[in-house]
Amino acid sequence: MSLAVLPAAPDARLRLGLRAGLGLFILLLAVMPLLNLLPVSHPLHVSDFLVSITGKWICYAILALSLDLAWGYAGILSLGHGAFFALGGYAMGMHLMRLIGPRGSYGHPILPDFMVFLGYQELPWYWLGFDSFPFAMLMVLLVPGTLALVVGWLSFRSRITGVYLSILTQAMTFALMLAFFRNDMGFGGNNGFTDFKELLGQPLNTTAMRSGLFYASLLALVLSFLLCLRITRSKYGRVLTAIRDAESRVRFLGYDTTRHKLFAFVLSAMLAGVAGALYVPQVGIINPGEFSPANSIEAVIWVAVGGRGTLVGAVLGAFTVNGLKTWLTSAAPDLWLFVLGGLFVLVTLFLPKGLIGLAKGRTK
Amino acid sequence: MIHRMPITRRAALAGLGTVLATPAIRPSFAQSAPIKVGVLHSLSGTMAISETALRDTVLMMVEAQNAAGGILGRRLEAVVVDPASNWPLFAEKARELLAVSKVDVTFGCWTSVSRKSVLPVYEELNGLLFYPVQYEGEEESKNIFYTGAAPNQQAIPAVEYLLSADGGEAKRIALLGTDYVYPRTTNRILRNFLISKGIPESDIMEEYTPFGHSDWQGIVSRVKRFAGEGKKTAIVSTINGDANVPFYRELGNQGIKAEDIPSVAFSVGEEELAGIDARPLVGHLAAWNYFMSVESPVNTQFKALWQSYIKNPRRVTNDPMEATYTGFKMWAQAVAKAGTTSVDAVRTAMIGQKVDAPCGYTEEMHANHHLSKPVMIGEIQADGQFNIVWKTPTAIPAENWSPFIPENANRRRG
Amino acid sequence: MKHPLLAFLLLVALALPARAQDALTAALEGLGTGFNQTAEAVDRLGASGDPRALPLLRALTEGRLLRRADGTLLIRGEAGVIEALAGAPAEAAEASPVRLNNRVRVALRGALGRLQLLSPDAAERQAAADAVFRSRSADNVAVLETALGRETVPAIRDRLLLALAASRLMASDLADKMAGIAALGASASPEARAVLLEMRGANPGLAAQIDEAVAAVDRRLAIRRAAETVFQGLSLGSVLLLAALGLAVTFGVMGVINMAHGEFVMLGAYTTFIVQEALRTIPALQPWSLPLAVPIAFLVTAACGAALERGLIRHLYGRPLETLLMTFGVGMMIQQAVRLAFGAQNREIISPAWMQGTLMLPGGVAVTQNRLWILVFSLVVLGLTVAAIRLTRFGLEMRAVTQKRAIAASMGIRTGRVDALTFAFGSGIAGIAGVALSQIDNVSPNLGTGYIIDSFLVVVFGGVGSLAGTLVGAFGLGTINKILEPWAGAVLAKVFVLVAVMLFIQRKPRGLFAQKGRAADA
Amino acid sequence: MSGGRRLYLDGVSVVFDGFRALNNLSLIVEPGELRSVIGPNGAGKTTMMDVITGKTRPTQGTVNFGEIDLTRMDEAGIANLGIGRKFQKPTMFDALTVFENMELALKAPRGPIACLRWKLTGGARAQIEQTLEEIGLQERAQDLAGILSHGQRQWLEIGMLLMQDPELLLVDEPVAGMTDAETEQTAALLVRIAGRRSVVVVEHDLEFVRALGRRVTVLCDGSVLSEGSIDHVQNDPRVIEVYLGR
Repeated sequence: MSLAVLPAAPDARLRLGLRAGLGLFILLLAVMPLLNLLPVSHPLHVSDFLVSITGKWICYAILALSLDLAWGYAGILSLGHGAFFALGGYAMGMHLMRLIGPRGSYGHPILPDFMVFLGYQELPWYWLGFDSFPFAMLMVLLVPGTLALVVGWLSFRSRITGVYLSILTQAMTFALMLAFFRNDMGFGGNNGFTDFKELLGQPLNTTAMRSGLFYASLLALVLSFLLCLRITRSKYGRVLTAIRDAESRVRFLGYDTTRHKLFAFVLSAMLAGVAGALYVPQVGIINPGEFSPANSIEAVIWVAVGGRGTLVGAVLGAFTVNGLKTWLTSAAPDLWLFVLGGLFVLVTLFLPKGLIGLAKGRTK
Repeated sequence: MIHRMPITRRAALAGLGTVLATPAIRPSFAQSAPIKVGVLHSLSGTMAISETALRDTVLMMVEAQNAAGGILGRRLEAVVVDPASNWPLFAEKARELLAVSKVDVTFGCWTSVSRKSVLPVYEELNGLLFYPVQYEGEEESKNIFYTGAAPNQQAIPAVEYLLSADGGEAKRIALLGTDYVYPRTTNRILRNFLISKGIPESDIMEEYTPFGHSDWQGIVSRVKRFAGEGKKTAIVSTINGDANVPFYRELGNQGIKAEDIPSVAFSVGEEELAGIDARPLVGHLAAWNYFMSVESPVNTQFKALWQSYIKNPRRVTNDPMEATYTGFKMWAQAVAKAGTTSVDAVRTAMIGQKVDAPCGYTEEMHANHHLSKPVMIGEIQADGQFNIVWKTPTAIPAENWSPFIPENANRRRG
Repeated sequence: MKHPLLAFLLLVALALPARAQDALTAALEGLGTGFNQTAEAVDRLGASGDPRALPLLRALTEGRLLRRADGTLLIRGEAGVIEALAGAPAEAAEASPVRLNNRVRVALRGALGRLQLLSPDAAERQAAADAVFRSRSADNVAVLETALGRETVPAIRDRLLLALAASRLMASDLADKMAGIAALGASASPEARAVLLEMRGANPGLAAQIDEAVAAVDRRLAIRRAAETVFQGLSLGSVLLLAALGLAVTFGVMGVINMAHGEFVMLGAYTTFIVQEALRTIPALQPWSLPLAVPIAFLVTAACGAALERGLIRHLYGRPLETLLMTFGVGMMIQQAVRLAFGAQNREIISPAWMQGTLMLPGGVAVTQNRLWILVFSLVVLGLTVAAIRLTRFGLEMRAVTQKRAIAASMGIRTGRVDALTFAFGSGIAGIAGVALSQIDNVSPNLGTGYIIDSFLVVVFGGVGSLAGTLVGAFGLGTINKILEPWAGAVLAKVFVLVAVMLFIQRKPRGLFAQKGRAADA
Repeated sequence: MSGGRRLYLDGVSVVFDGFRALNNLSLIVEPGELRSVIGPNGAGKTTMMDVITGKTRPTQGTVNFGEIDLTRMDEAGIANLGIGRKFQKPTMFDALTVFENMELALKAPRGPIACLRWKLTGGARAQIEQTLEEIGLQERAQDLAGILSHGQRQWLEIGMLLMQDPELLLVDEPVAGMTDAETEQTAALLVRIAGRRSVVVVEHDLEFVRALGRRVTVLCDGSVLSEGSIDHVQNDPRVIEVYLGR
């Protein structure tokens, strides 16, 4: 551990505290599927619903992490991360659709149902290969990555920053949403993909499979957390922070900021893609709604609520906001929008550092 | 609402539960616990426009049923959630209703996609869903009862009417729709149907627009041009609720009178017309299985009940509300017959249930989980109501697997 | 050879009512028993050419014609119920209105047309001419010739000539047909074209001439259609302009990202609704509810804007991204509040008569009234905005503050107040936009969400802080969109435009009309 | 760093919408030279630096560093050529510690991957700590740069400049806000640096320039007004006119 990264005292205690908290939290998540196996009558039993919904939140947490990397550290406020998430989801969705095979209600050997009743004769070329799991997984990374590469390169090169970039990325996801709504695109239009049957030879709707996906997501969360940690702790992380605070100055130090930002942006887009890919088999549907700009903004808000620029914060934010949302949409169907909207206002106004900032305030 | 308290607390736990990962809820039903009726309709987002009315309808029915002593001597308790027009959220909320709230039946969904997203959940957890909206068919789940129309109970008769002397003997048809699965499938069915009626491909125009499309200038003038080829032309609209207002405005403003180019719509009911000045639209048509203007004793009751429940004498009823009403009645009868709320028992009891529906006909639930329904064609009146100009003599059974979709020939049954 | 007979009938009708009476009663046979019988009866009434059938037919169109079980027909009027032909007062009991369907309406239009061709009221005659043109039958030729003989108003004459041509085309006499074809071919009306094509099948012998005539019409129509496309583009542009103008102030000038902008537009639309409801009690003011709504909507949304700026946004100056998130939250709340207050259903906004229907511009270019008005309106609003910024004291202070805040402050300008006013001003414009949009879009809680992204793009594309840019941007995008639409389809066209704008912004990050200053560095 | 490259500006003009910030400016800085540039406000001193460092593209004229045409390169490229710049208003990364600021400036591979892989070797640390010593900030190594005083920020930025190990240093008003003592130190430091590297100092403070005691260039209205020793330029009537005339 070098002098440089040895943190100041109060921060250290806090960071250790947070780490411990996070570790404990991950541990608790890890045992949930096991508790789910307990008899329903058992006091420690965790309901299927709770397990499946937590699995979903874990994916959101990964998305939050990826966003935090781009926004919290590199200062790239992307309002289009939902698009990367959705693209990853679609890649996975296409794989799952191919796996349905002849079990569709029309019993067509290859074509998914929606193609059959829309009168497709054969599979569009861009659907080829998705029957292979490795290929699909590759696409989960490549498709969002490539999009991020193109959009990022164009924008960073012409030095589009701040809100301009935000508006641009928002337009990007909006355009994608409109495009994917079109049935002619061959992605199932508004309905998207649903009624998946199996993955890796296992039927999707079994407890085993659900816990499998749950653990896969949890693993992905831990890995992406460690990856982000590795990045932000490295000198590269400090370069990103520097870019966030004074980009032009970094250029005069001889850093090609375009490349650095691009690297972070693409990486973050790929993470988002992974999150989406894990999300789809758990919720059992993917459709253009995922591209809606509001989703992307919400994801940003998770990060803001948790505390941008701190990895733990991103995870915390994702769980808090979504937990709140799930609860309120049932507990106060008419009022939840007020509570959520109010939360966003309060956080941006009074907690610029988010919940983590609150904790920081405590320790000082 | 007090009756929502338990679920509130439980969900609260669920919310906290996941954040603190505390052990979660153990369901603990008292002996004669209430029968739980899930309501899965969007209360916010784009679909709230249509779905909130259905939420209220179910709540109204629950209240009425309780006033009538509930079912099997048990009270009914509505569990309302807001899937917020967000399709994955529909799936999540469905799971919550079934797994956490342990509802005995659910009334919900409007769009096909919302239904398709909850369908796997209901099949997995063996729940019971009543779906009250007309849709494209091509589906049949043992866990869903479809109380809305299948294409042959709405689209095809409507087009037949347009081709008939009364309908103006249309020779060219413009199929306008919102770009999602219901219009796509319906139009595919209609296209094949029209061709079978000897109308050449060249006389069929098909256009799709996104949800909430508000700028119809281009399309309407294209339709005008399409109609300018010297053959009587008619519009068949599968435009989704929200986009209809600007569409009809444009029709009216571009001076397209029903006498020149009649249009028949499948998604425009009293609720939608409540949003516009209907005077320019007089004579345009809509096809449904129920209109508020139907004259039948049951309908009179239904309307009175609704307007008193909603405390607004000017509030309208529409087809999906009627389908909800009918579905609810049937379910209540089936539970009574089965003597239990267990899904499998109720499912079997459902088949063959008959209800005198507000539409003035007796509707029956068939083995394909679809209702037999009458088809009615209504003309828009200046006051936003419909004047029924044509209707089938009897309720006709649903063909949820349309014969006009060739692939259905080699479909694996069951 | 029916025309002489008809002319005769007409004269008789005018001269000897008594004789006609029987003919008329005979014609009424079966009216109201069924749609088909009604339609036939209406045809007979029209053919009779007896003007005394008019009140009855009018009553039928307006749904005031009742039928008693015994078959006697009654007319409900202001005066009360009278017998259809005799005119004697009568009992409305157990009499039900005669119902219409489109078939009957078609017949009605033809019959009314024929009977009104000679009406003293010019408007009626014009409508009649069009109606006869549509219902075109050889029987009309004589009537039309008579009418032409008397007609003095040129516009109506033209229509009569078209109608005559169309009717001639239906005649059996070849010369008549040729004349009809020639006349129609000389016109530039899509209807004429339709008639020609319709007759093509019936007259294989004349196919060549007809095709020629159609081609001629098409040549004239081509230009007109191009013009109409452009208008549609401008109209879409005007909508974008209205939606974006408020942003051009709050975002462009102040550099505040207000995601609740769309909700302000929506509030404006709802204000229109409230004003309209409030005026229901005062029929005299009814048609003015829309103009009245404009200032009120401005004030309402301006107030909301001021509150938002003072209460929340000002605490976040210099942090545009946080402002973005915060206002997004505010937007959510406004939307839900409106949803709870007014319900999720669409609200009905009645368009005043002067905003309905189409207007024929010289050259026969047809434009819809409401969109034309909105186009004009958007330009007026833009003009006023520019004036407010360029010419007023407030505008001066506003520019001063946004350019050099500190110096402005040192010169005794209360910057806080100016900020609030500026933001209120921008929000107010959004409200005005809402009033206009209520005429073409749904008045529902989601109204605003559809416009927010487009608005931001327009502002950025046009060049932040430049109203001229916003103007050009809005109309440019609108027109491009409409030009693409026919061959790309509505959705793809929009997608193309979005992508094009994104690429453009990559090339010129500062937009069409680059600006320097606080906003530009946001 | 023997036989370094010379900085060569010839006929450089920069026009911002109508206003000529630089007007046909020509200037040569020999390897190892220490050159002071003075001139009234708006003379174009900072613009000149912007042109050299690639922040501003000249409207016309050539800017070469040795054989390389700087007008074709971006800031990062130029910086990597070995041209370091200290800004008029000291700018650094307040969210990072002094040490981390220095580490970022330290000459090392600049690519993302390289930075990701980067390990702080003993040598590198030694180098950083030695420089911190030189600029008198070794005590503050672990403090956030944001909390430094103005003078210390000046020093830190000079330190960062040194870490880049540049061949040519462009130093914009280094002693603004410094105490006399600090000013002297700075002068000494710059003199020490010069010889190994070429240094261009832009300054108002004539005393400081005198203390540097090397060749002086006077800019006015975007072009060179006078050049020579401090005494020579101070006696140049045009210079006097420019300075006292206002």
